[in-house]
Amino acid sequence: MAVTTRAESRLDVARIRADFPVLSQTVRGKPLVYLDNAATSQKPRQVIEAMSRVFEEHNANIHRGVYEFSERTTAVFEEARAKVAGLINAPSEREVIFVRNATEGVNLVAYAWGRDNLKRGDRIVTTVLEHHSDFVPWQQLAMEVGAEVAVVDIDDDGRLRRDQLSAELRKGVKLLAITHTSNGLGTVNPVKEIAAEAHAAGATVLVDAAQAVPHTPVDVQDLGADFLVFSGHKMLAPPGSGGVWGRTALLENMRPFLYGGDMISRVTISLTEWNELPWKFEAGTSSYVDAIGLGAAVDYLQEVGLARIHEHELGLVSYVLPRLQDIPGVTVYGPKTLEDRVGVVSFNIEGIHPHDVATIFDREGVCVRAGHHCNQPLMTRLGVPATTRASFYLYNTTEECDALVGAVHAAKKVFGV
Amino acid sequence: MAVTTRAESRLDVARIRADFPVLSQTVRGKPLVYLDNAATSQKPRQVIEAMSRVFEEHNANIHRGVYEFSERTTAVFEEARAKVAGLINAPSEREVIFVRNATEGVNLVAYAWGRDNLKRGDRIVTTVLEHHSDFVPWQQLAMEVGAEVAVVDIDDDGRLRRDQLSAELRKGVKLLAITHTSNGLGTVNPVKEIAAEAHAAGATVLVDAAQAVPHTPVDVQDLGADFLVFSGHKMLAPPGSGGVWGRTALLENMRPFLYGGDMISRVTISLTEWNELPWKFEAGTSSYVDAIGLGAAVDYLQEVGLARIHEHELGLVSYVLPRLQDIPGVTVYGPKTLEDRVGVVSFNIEGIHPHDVATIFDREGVCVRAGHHCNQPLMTRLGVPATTRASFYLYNTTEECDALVGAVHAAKKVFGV
Amino acid sequence: MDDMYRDYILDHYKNPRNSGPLEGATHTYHDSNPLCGDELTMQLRISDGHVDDVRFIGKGCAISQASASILTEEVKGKTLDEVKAIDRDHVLANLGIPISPARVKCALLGLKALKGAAWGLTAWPGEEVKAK
Amino acid sequence: MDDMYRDYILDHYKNPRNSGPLEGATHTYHDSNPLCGDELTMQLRISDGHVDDVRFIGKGCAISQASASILTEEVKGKTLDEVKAIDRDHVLANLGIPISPARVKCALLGLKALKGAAWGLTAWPGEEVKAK
Ligand SMILES: Cc1ncc(COP(=O)(O)O)c(C=O)c1O
Ligand SMILES: Cc1ncc(COP(=O)(O)O)c(C=O)c1O
Repeated sequence: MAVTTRAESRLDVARIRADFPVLSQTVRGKPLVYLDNAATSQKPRQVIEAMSRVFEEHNANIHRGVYEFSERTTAVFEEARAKVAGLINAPSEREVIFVRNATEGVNLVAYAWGRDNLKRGDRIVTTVLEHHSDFVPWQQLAMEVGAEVAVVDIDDDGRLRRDQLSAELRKGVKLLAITHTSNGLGTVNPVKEIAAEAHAAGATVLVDAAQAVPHTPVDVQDLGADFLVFSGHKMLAPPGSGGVWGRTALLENMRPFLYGGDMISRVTISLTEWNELPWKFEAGTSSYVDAIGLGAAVDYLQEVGLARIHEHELGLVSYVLPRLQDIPGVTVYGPKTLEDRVGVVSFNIEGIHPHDVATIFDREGVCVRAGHHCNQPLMTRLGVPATTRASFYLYNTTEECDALVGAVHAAKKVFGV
Repeated sequence: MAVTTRAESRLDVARIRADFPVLSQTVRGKPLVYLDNAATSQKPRQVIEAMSRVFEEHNANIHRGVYEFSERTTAVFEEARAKVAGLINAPSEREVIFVRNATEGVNLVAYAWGRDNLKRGDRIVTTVLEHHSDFVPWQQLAMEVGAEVAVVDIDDDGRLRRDQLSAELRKGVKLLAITHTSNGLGTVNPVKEIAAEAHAAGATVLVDAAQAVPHTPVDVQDLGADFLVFSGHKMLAPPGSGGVWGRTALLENMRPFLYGGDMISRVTISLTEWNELPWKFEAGTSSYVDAIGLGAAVDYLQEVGLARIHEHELGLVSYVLPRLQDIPGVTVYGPKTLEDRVGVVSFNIEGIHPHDVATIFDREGVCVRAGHHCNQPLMTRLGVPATTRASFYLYNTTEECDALVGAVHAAKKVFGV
Repeated sequence: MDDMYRDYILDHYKNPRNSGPLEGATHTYHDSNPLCGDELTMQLRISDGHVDDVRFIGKGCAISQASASILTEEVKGKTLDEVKAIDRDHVLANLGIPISPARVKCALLGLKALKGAAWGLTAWPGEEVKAK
Repeated sequence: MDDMYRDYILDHYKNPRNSGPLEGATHTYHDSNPLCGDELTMQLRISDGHVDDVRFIGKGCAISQASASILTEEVKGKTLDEVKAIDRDHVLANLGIPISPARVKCALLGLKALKGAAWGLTAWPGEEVKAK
C-alpha cells in the first residue's frame, strides 16, 4: 500500500464550509457528513443567491427581448458561458453549448454528430469505466446504424488496459468515447496521451469530464479532445446546468439536435435556417437561471483554485484509504495509490450488502452512495452487484473521514461481522 | 368592435403582487410594467424559496440515494410531478415526464414517437399559428422520413380555418400537431372538438399547451389529446422546468429519447433494459430543483385558481383593446372579441418598426416583446415582419394597461406620427 | 440503530427459512432489483389450491432476504387466493421495522416474486406491487 | 427619451440619403436580420479603387435604416481599403447615441452589407461584424 500522506491542506475549509448552508444541517440528530459528491455537490450561498437575484431583480426571457431586463439577463447568461469557456480553456465561447447535464451532452453528440458520421461496420471504442450516460447512447446508436462497440477493460487496480486500448484503436475506430475520470473508482485516465493515439488512428474523441471538471483543472486544448461534456450540479451549480464543448469545425458541420425557438435564424413553411453557434444547439428557452448559477459556481471554484481542490481531496484520500484498508473485511476497489486518481473511494464490507451499509451510515449522519453508480458494466467486471462509495469535495474534512471509518465499524457491529 | 367590459377582477392583485419581488423594481427610474408574460413569467417568493430550501436544507441527488437527504429530495421532486399531474388532470403521474421546456417536449415526441411512426408519404397536419417549437421539429422530421406537412391557415380575425383543417384531415393524417393557444395572437383553438375530429381521421394528436396551462384550466382527459407539452417558466416556475404528458399506451411503446443514467433498469455490454414510466424518459440527473419550483408554482396557481386568472386577464384585454384600437395608426392583430382568446395583444403602430416601439416603451418602463415571437410563418401570413406584443398575467393591472397606452402615445410623439 | 436491523431481521437474513431450491415446485418466479443487484426466486408447490411448500433462492441485502424469508413462513398452508391477496402494506407491517422510502423496493422484492409465482406469470406485466 | 431617437437619427430614418437602386453598381450585397425583419442591400460603384457612388435599399427599424444612411454618406469617395477598414465601434460611435445590446444588430446591419459588398462576397462567411 503506497499511500503517502500529503501535507496539510492549504484550503481554508472552515471558511469554505461557512459558505454552504446545508453543511450545518443535521441528519437524524447527527451532524451531516456529506460524502456523496460524485453524485451531486452541495451549493454555496454565492450560487443560490446568484439565482435568486435574477428572479428578484431582473428576470426576463433572454436573447429576444428589446428591453433592459431582457438585456441584463442575457448579459449575465452569456457571461456565464464565457466563464465556463474560461474554466475549460475553450478557444471560443461559441464552442460552449449549455445543456441540462452531461447525459444530454453525450446524447446531443450522438444524435447530431453520431447519426451522420457513424455507419454500418464503423467501430466505436469505449471503456468498461464509462458511466451509463457515456455508454448507453453509443450502444443504442451502434444498434441503430449497425456499428460495433468495443469495450476496453481495466486491470485489477482499476487502471485502463492501455495495451487493449491500443489494440482496439489499431483495428479501426470512428469514435473514442472515454471518461476522463471514473465515477466508480476514481481512476483518472491519461486522456491527453490517449486522445493523441486515437486521433492518429483516425478517431473523433469524446471525453466525459463529468467527474473531472469539478475536481481538477481541465484544459480542452491541452487534452486535444474533440467533444467534452460535464454537469454543473457536480460542481457547486444547480441541476439543470451543464455543458458540451466541441470544436467549431465539428459543431458547424453538425445538424442541430433540438429544433424550435431561438436555434433558428429564419423559418418558412418549407425551409429553416439555423442560428449561429452556440445557439444553433440551444432550442427553446434555456435554463438560463441554472446557467447563471453555473457561472457563479465557476467563479467560486476559480477563486479557490481547482489545483488546490484536487490536492485537498487527495489529502483526504491519503488519510482515509489506509484507515479503511486496515479494517478487517473491507475491500477497496480501484487505485490504491494517489497517482492519477480523484477523491472517490469505493469499497465493500464482507457480509453486508452496500445498501445495508448505506442505511446504517445514514443513521450515523454519513451520506454515501450504495449501488452500481450507473456503472453496471464496471460492477460486472468487478464481480460485485454494488459497492459503497464515498466521494470528497472541497468542503470535506479529515473529521468527516473519521466519521466514515466510525460508520464502518458501526455497520460491522450491527451485522456482527 | 364587440368587447364588453367584464366585471371587476375578483383577484386580490395587490396581494398577489406583493409575492413577486421583481415587480417592485424600477426600470430606468420608472416602475416596472412587465407585459412580456407570453415570453416568460415572473416568479413569486414561494417558488424562489422552494428552490433555495432544497439547496439549503436537504439537497442530494434523487432516486439513487439510500439516505435521508436523497429520500427527502426525491419525495419533494415526485410530489411536484403529482402536482403537475393534478393540474392537467392526468390519469396517472406516470404519464408526466419532466423536460426542460415545451420545445424539448415536442422534440422528445418527434424523436421517440415520430421516427418510428411516421414514414414516407405520411401526412402531418399543423397550423400557421404554431410556435417554431411546434413547427420546426415536424418540418425537419418530415424532411428526414419523407413525410408531408400541411399547414392550416387562419382567417382575418386570427381564427383557425376549420374548413381547411377538416379538408386536410380528410386527405389522411398520421399526426396533428396543434397549439392550444397562440402566443402570437392569443387565439384559443377549440382543441377538444378538433382532437375528436382528428382522431376520427386516424391521427395522433399533440397539443402545444405552452400558452394554455399557465393561463386557463387544462384537462388532458377532457381535451382528448394524446400528447401535451408545456413550459414551467411561463407559469411562475423557473426556466428548466416543463412537461410532456402522454398516454401510457403510447409512452410504453415508444423507444426512449435520451439514454444514460436513471432511465435504465439494467445495462450490460450488449443490451440495455429501460426503466418504467416516467423515468424511462428522464435520463441523467433531472433538473430536480427546477421541477420542485414548478411544483410550488402549481400550488400557487391552484390556490389563486386558473379560471379566475383567465377571467382576470380577459378583464385586462377588455380594458385595453378598445383603448389601443382608438389610437390612430394602431392595428391590432388577432381576435377582437373576448371569446376563445387569452391575454395576448399583438399590434403595430403605423410608421414605427416594432423594435423601435419596444425600445421607446422600455424607456417608459414598459416591457413588451417586439419581433416575430418565434412565429415567422404567422408573420408572413399577416404580411408584417414583426409585431409588438403585450401579454398579461395574474399580477397585471388596469394601471399597467394605461401605462401601455401612454407608451404608444409617447412612441408616436417621438416619431411624429 | 437497531430500529431497522432488529435481531428479528438479522436472524432471518443470516438464517433464512425455507431457503434453497424446492423439489416438485409447481410455480416458480424470478425477479430482481437491478439498482442494488438483489435477486430472488420464489418457488411454490401447490396442491389442492393450497401452498403445500414454498422455498426461495436469493442473494442481496438484509432487508430483501429477510423479507422473503418471513414471507415464506407466512404463506405455507395458505390457499392460492390468500397468497394472491397479500398486499404491500401487510408485508411492510410484518417486517415490524420502519422501512425508508429508498429501501421499500428491497422489502417488497420477495412479495413481487411470490405474486409472480402465485399468478403463474412468466414476466411481470403491471405495476401492482411496484414501489414508486 | 430622445437619447436613442435624436433628430439626427429620425431625420436619416425619414429622409434616407442615397436610398434606392444604384445604376452601374459594381458591388452589391444583401443582408438581413431575421429577428426583426430588417432587410438591407448595399450597392457600390467602384472605379479606380474608389467609391464612386453608393446607395442602399432597405426596410426596417429606424436604427438600421438611419445607420445605413449615415454610412453611405461617409463612404462616398473613400478607397475600397478604407471601406474595408471601417469597424463596428466606428459605426456605433458615428450614430452618436447609446445603442442598447439588443439593438446592436440593427445598428450594424448596414455595415455588414457594406462590407459584404466591398469584399465582393456572395454570402457572409465569418463573424467579423456579427454582434454577439
Ligand atoms: C405556444 C408556444 N409553444 C412553445 C413555446 C416554446 O416554449 P419554450 O421556449 O419554453 O420551449 C412557446 C414559448 O414561447 C409558446 O408560446
Ligand atoms: C463520469 C460521469 N459521467 C456522466 C455522468 C452523468 O451525469 P448527469 O447525471 O449529470 O448527466 C456522471 C454522473 O453521475 C458521471 O459521474
